[in-house]
Parts: sequence; C-alpha cells; structure tokens
Amino acid sequence: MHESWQQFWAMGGYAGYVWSSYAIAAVVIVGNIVAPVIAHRHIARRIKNEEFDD
Amino acid sequence: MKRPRLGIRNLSCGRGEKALFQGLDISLVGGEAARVLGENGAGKTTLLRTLGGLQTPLSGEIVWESAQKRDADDPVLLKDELCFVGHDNALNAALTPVENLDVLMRLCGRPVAQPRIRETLAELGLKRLAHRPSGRLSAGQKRRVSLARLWLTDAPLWLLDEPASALDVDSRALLCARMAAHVAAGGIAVFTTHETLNLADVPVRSIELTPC
Amino acid sequence: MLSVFWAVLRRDLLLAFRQRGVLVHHLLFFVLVVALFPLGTGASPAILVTVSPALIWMSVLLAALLSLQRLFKPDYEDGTLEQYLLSPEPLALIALAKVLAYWLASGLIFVLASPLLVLLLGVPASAVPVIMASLLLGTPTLGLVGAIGTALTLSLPRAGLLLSLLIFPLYVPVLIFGAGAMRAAIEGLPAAGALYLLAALLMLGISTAPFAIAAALKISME
Amino acid sequence: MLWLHRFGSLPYFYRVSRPIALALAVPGVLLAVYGVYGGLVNAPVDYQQGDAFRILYIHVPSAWLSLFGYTSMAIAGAVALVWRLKLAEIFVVAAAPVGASFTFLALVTGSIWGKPMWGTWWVWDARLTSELILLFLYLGVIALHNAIESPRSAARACALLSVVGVINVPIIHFSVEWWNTLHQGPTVTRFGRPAMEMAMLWPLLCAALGFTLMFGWLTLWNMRAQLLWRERRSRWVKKVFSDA
Repeated sequence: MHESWQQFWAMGGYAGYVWSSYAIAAVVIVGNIVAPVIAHRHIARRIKNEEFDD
Repeated sequence: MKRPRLGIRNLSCGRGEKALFQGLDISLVGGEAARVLGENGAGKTTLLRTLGGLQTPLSGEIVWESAQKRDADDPVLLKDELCFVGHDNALNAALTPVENLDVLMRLCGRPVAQPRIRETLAELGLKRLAHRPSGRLSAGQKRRVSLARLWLTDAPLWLLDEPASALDVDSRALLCARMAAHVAAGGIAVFTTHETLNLADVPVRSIELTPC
Repeated sequence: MLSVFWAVLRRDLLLAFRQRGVLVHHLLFFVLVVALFPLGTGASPAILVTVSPALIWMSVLLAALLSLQRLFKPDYEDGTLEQYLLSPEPLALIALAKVLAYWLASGLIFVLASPLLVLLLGVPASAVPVIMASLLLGTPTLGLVGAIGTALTLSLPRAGLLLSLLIFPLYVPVLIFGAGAMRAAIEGLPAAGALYLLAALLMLGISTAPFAIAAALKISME
Repeated sequence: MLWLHRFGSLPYFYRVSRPIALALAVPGVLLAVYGVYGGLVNAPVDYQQGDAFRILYIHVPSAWLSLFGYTSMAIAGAVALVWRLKLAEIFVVAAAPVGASFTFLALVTGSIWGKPMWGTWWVWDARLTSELILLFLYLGVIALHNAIESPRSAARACALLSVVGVINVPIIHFSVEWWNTLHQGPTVTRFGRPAMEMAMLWPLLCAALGFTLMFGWLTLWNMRAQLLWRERRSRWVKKVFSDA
C-alpha cells in the first residue's frame, strides 16, 4: 500500500524500472491495436477504389 | 478385363487463390486420348499437375477406376498407374541417361533392368549418349531421354506436358507412334502440345479450357 | 517399398561422389573456421580448450546451414522433385533417404575430421572418442531438422539468411547437448548423460522429421 | 459440426468476428486494468524485492501469453494442415505478430526487472534464454510468411513451421534448463518463493486472464485484415464494400 501519491510514483526507489516497463507495455499493446486497424483501412480503401477488379 | 476410367467431375483449379478454369467435366476410358486445349495461362499445366495429384483442386473431384482393381479393400490408386512427363525433364545433369532412367522407373514403382534401358535408348537413336552425363546433351536429346520412360513403362495412364517440345520431325513421329500404340492397347493419354501430334487411328478428344 | 529408399540413397551417394569437389569444400570450410579462430582470440591454449566445444559445434552448424541449402534445390530445378511427389512410395521415406545420403557425404566427414581439429585446439586425446560420438549422434539430427527448413524455403531464390532464422533456434538442443558432452569429456567428467540425450533427439528426429519434410515439400511444390 | 461449418464460411466469419472481438476486448481490457491496478496500488510491498516486483504484473502475463500464443498457433497450424481450413491458416499468420510482440514484452520487462534484482540487464537464466529462443521461433514464422509470395503457400508453410516449433519448445526448454544447471549453478541470486499472498496473487491472475482475452481480440483484429487481403478479389468482399 502506498501512503501518498508521491510515494506511489516513487515506487520505493524503483520508479524508473517499474514505469518504463509499463510504458513499453502500453506502446506494445497500442501498437497491436492500431496496426491491424490501419492495415484494414488501407485494404478497404483499395477495394473501394476497385484496384483489384482486374 | 474392365477398362480403366478417368473421371473428372466439376473440377475447378487455380493458381493460389485465383481460379483459372471452373466446372470441368469429362470422362475418359481406356482407348482414348485427350488433348488439353487453351491459350497461354489457361491452366493446361495446372490441370495435368492436378490430375497427377501434385496440386489440390479448388473444388470438384478426380476419380480413377483401375482395370486391375481386385477388391474394395485393395484399391489401386492413380499414383500406382501413372506415368507423368512434366515440363522439366527430371534428368540430373551429373548422371547419365541410363542412371537417370533407372531411378525414375524405380520411383514410379516399375523398375526395369539396365540392359532394357540401353536397348530403348538405342531404339530412340541415343545409343552413343547412354553413358554420357545428361548435362552435356542437347535440349532435344534430353527430351528424348526423358520420353524414353514411355517405352519402359506399362502404366495405363499417361499425363504428358508438351511432350514434343524441342523434338525433331523423326522423334516426333516415334512419339506419336508410341502414344497411338499405348492408347490402342487400352491406355489413356492426356497431353498438351503446341506442335501437331498425329495419333493416326486413335480417338483424340479435346478438353477445352476457357478462362473464367 | 525399401527399394525406392535404396535407389534414392544410391543415386545421391553417386552424385556426391561425382561432385566430390563440393565435399572437399565442406571439409575446407570446417577446417578454415576452426583454424582461423585462434587468430582472432590469440593462441593461448587455455582459452582455445575452453572455447573448443562451442567452436567445433558452431562451425558444424554453419557448415550444415550452407550445405543444406542445396539438399533439394537441384531436384527442384530439374523436375526430379515432381517425380518424388508422384511416386506411389511414401515421400517421407524418400526424404529420409536423401537426408541419410546428405549426412553420409557431409556430416560423417566432419565426424572423421574432428579428431585432427580438436587436437589442433589442444584438447586432450582422451576426450576424442566422446567428441566423435557426440558429432556422430548430433550431426544427423542437424540434417533432419535442417531439411524441414530447406524444404519450406525451396521456392525462394535466396533463402540463406531466412533459413538460418528458421533452423538455428531448432538447433539449440543439439548444440547444448553436443557441446555439453564435449565439455564434460574435456573436463574429465562423465559425458554419458549428454550422449544419451543426443541419441534420444536423433531417435525423435528420425521418427518424426521425415513426415515434416514430406509435408514441407508438398507445400513448396503446390 | 454444423456450427463449425458455418464458422468456416469466410463472409460469416468476417461479419461475426467484429462483435466477437469487441466481446473479448471489453472484459479483457477491464480485467487487465483491474489486475494492473491491483498490482500497482493494492498489493503490499514485497519484503525482498520492494516495489520492483510490480513489474511482474506485466511480465508474467506476457510470458504466459508468449507460450499460450505459440501453442494456439501450432494447434491452428495442425488444423490447417489436416483439414485445409482457411481460417486456421489465417489464424496462424495473424497470431504470430501478436505473440511475438508479447514475447518481446516479456523479455524486455524481465530484463528491466532483472537489473535491480540481479544487478545486470541480462542473465543467461534458463527462463530468459528459453524466452529469447521462443522469440526467434516467432520471428522465423513471421519472416517465412513475408518471404513466400503466394499467400496460400506462405500460410501453410507457417502452419507447418509452428507445428514443428511447438514440438521443439519443451525440448528447447529442457535443454536450456539442463545447460543452466550445469554451468550457471548458484552464482545467480535466486529468491526463495514463499507462497504469494492473495492480495498479490489475485491481481496477477486477473491480469493474465485479461491479457489472454486481449490476445484473442488483437488476433481477431489481425485476422480480419489478413482475410480481407487474401479475399480481396472475391465476390463477397466486393459485395461487403458495395453494400456499405
């Protein structure tokens, strides 16, 4: 348990390690969400533009 | 004896995801040859490869009814009764024609003695080349060596992809005679060709491939 | 059924004999990697003996990678592979024959050449039998596993680097047990455990890899 | 079986995958947030590791997912090879980048956790080493998929590679373990593992479950894009976009 916000952010002196871990995790997860959405949109646009109708 | 039969039902084939032709239906019985017709890229090679089981059809089925079928528990599969001469000659450049043919005949389950291979090569006018590395033969000579399998095999079903490519007039006549003899004896031959192959009195049906 | 196995084995051994220059290249590659290594580290015997297990096994791995690329390629290019697939005999059996021929022509040479090389590195002669045994048991597994990778990349014109990415992770157990046996032998410890494990890997490889190779060849040919 | 057949139909899958993905995403994210919150805020400080143990609420679920993901790929791969189910092929290809990124995450967080614990960023510890090799196995599948031009062959090749890989995962793990006990010995400080308190364990389980659901969501998301690309020339895809 943390006594205060300040203590929470300090993470008992391990702040750099803990928060960098969580930041990287956030980046990885967001990347995994965004990448397929972009890919999907890109393909959908090309299909709508009838690029694959031969 | 029953005649062998090759049934093709509602066959659709393609390269990758794209269908080349659809809904092909034909039934061939022993004593018939069939020439596959179609423009470049219509899927002639794809059809032959699919019939040989090298490729899976997109849909439809291929049925082989063998003349040798003994009972239901012991089916004779198409692979057991097939001689497939593909686009490539299947000759290793470092092996001699005799060695190459020896292995090829063993692979298709019909081993033949080496003297017979030498005789056959001699009949095809390749006597002097029988023990030379295949890599040193000309394109036409290689094709003749590869086609020598047709003289060595007793398989009832032949699938031939452009068998006459690079052949001279005399060799082509030999090939036609051999194919006609095979079909006349109750075999089936499915082939593609750009040259005219005259199979004399044998019925030659057409398989027309129309692109979809 | 076995007649096809012997036919393919004999054919590939005959080819290896006809193209024996290539075998010499494999051997020279192995010798060169080992011989150049002291030039990089300094010739201190203590260091050389310590790193010799890793060095020998890494050079075997690299040599396997280079030579495996040609395992099915000539057959793929000249149409023989098509005939393997069309054969009524099991493709896995043909694949096993090809890998065995490949191993007899390359892996076995490493096994036979290894005593000379490890003595060059200052490894005690008492360790040589175990080292040879570890290579004898380990190199066929490398061939079997590597053949899966090379069959999968058959249709690619330049597969070298990709092939290393595919098969090196799978080589980890062989590397660990092989080098482990060698190190134990050098330190005078019992190496039987590692050798048994290598043998187990080999058994697993012989019984499963041919089917995977056959499946991979079919995928590549379609 | 009828259900399976219907699900195997690609337009049907494309239609229902969107609500299913959302149905996985909502509880997945909630559980993961709850677990992480519990780990960051509620769990008491570890008496040996201090607050650094809170990294484990990311690390452990990621490491679990790396194995879960590869196993699921291999199962789908086997299905794809045996029954030629197109969706299973697509699953293999779609799950690979997701699994690889969580494996990467497990490695990075493990390394960050190791720095204060072991005093160094990287230790050739058995589990970290196995995880690294698992990452290479994932990268191999991805690289193979990118290298082969025909999407069909590429997916089938990946399916086979993941099956071969999964047979090797336990062997690799065992060999690395064997190697580790032989050479590393007791030089690495290992903490005793007393039974975890419920306040510490409970959020961890929630986070792991949440991550697993999120894996399903992200993979479905990827599958939709893959499916669209592979079927871009088919009638049903054109119909989907002309109706919209």
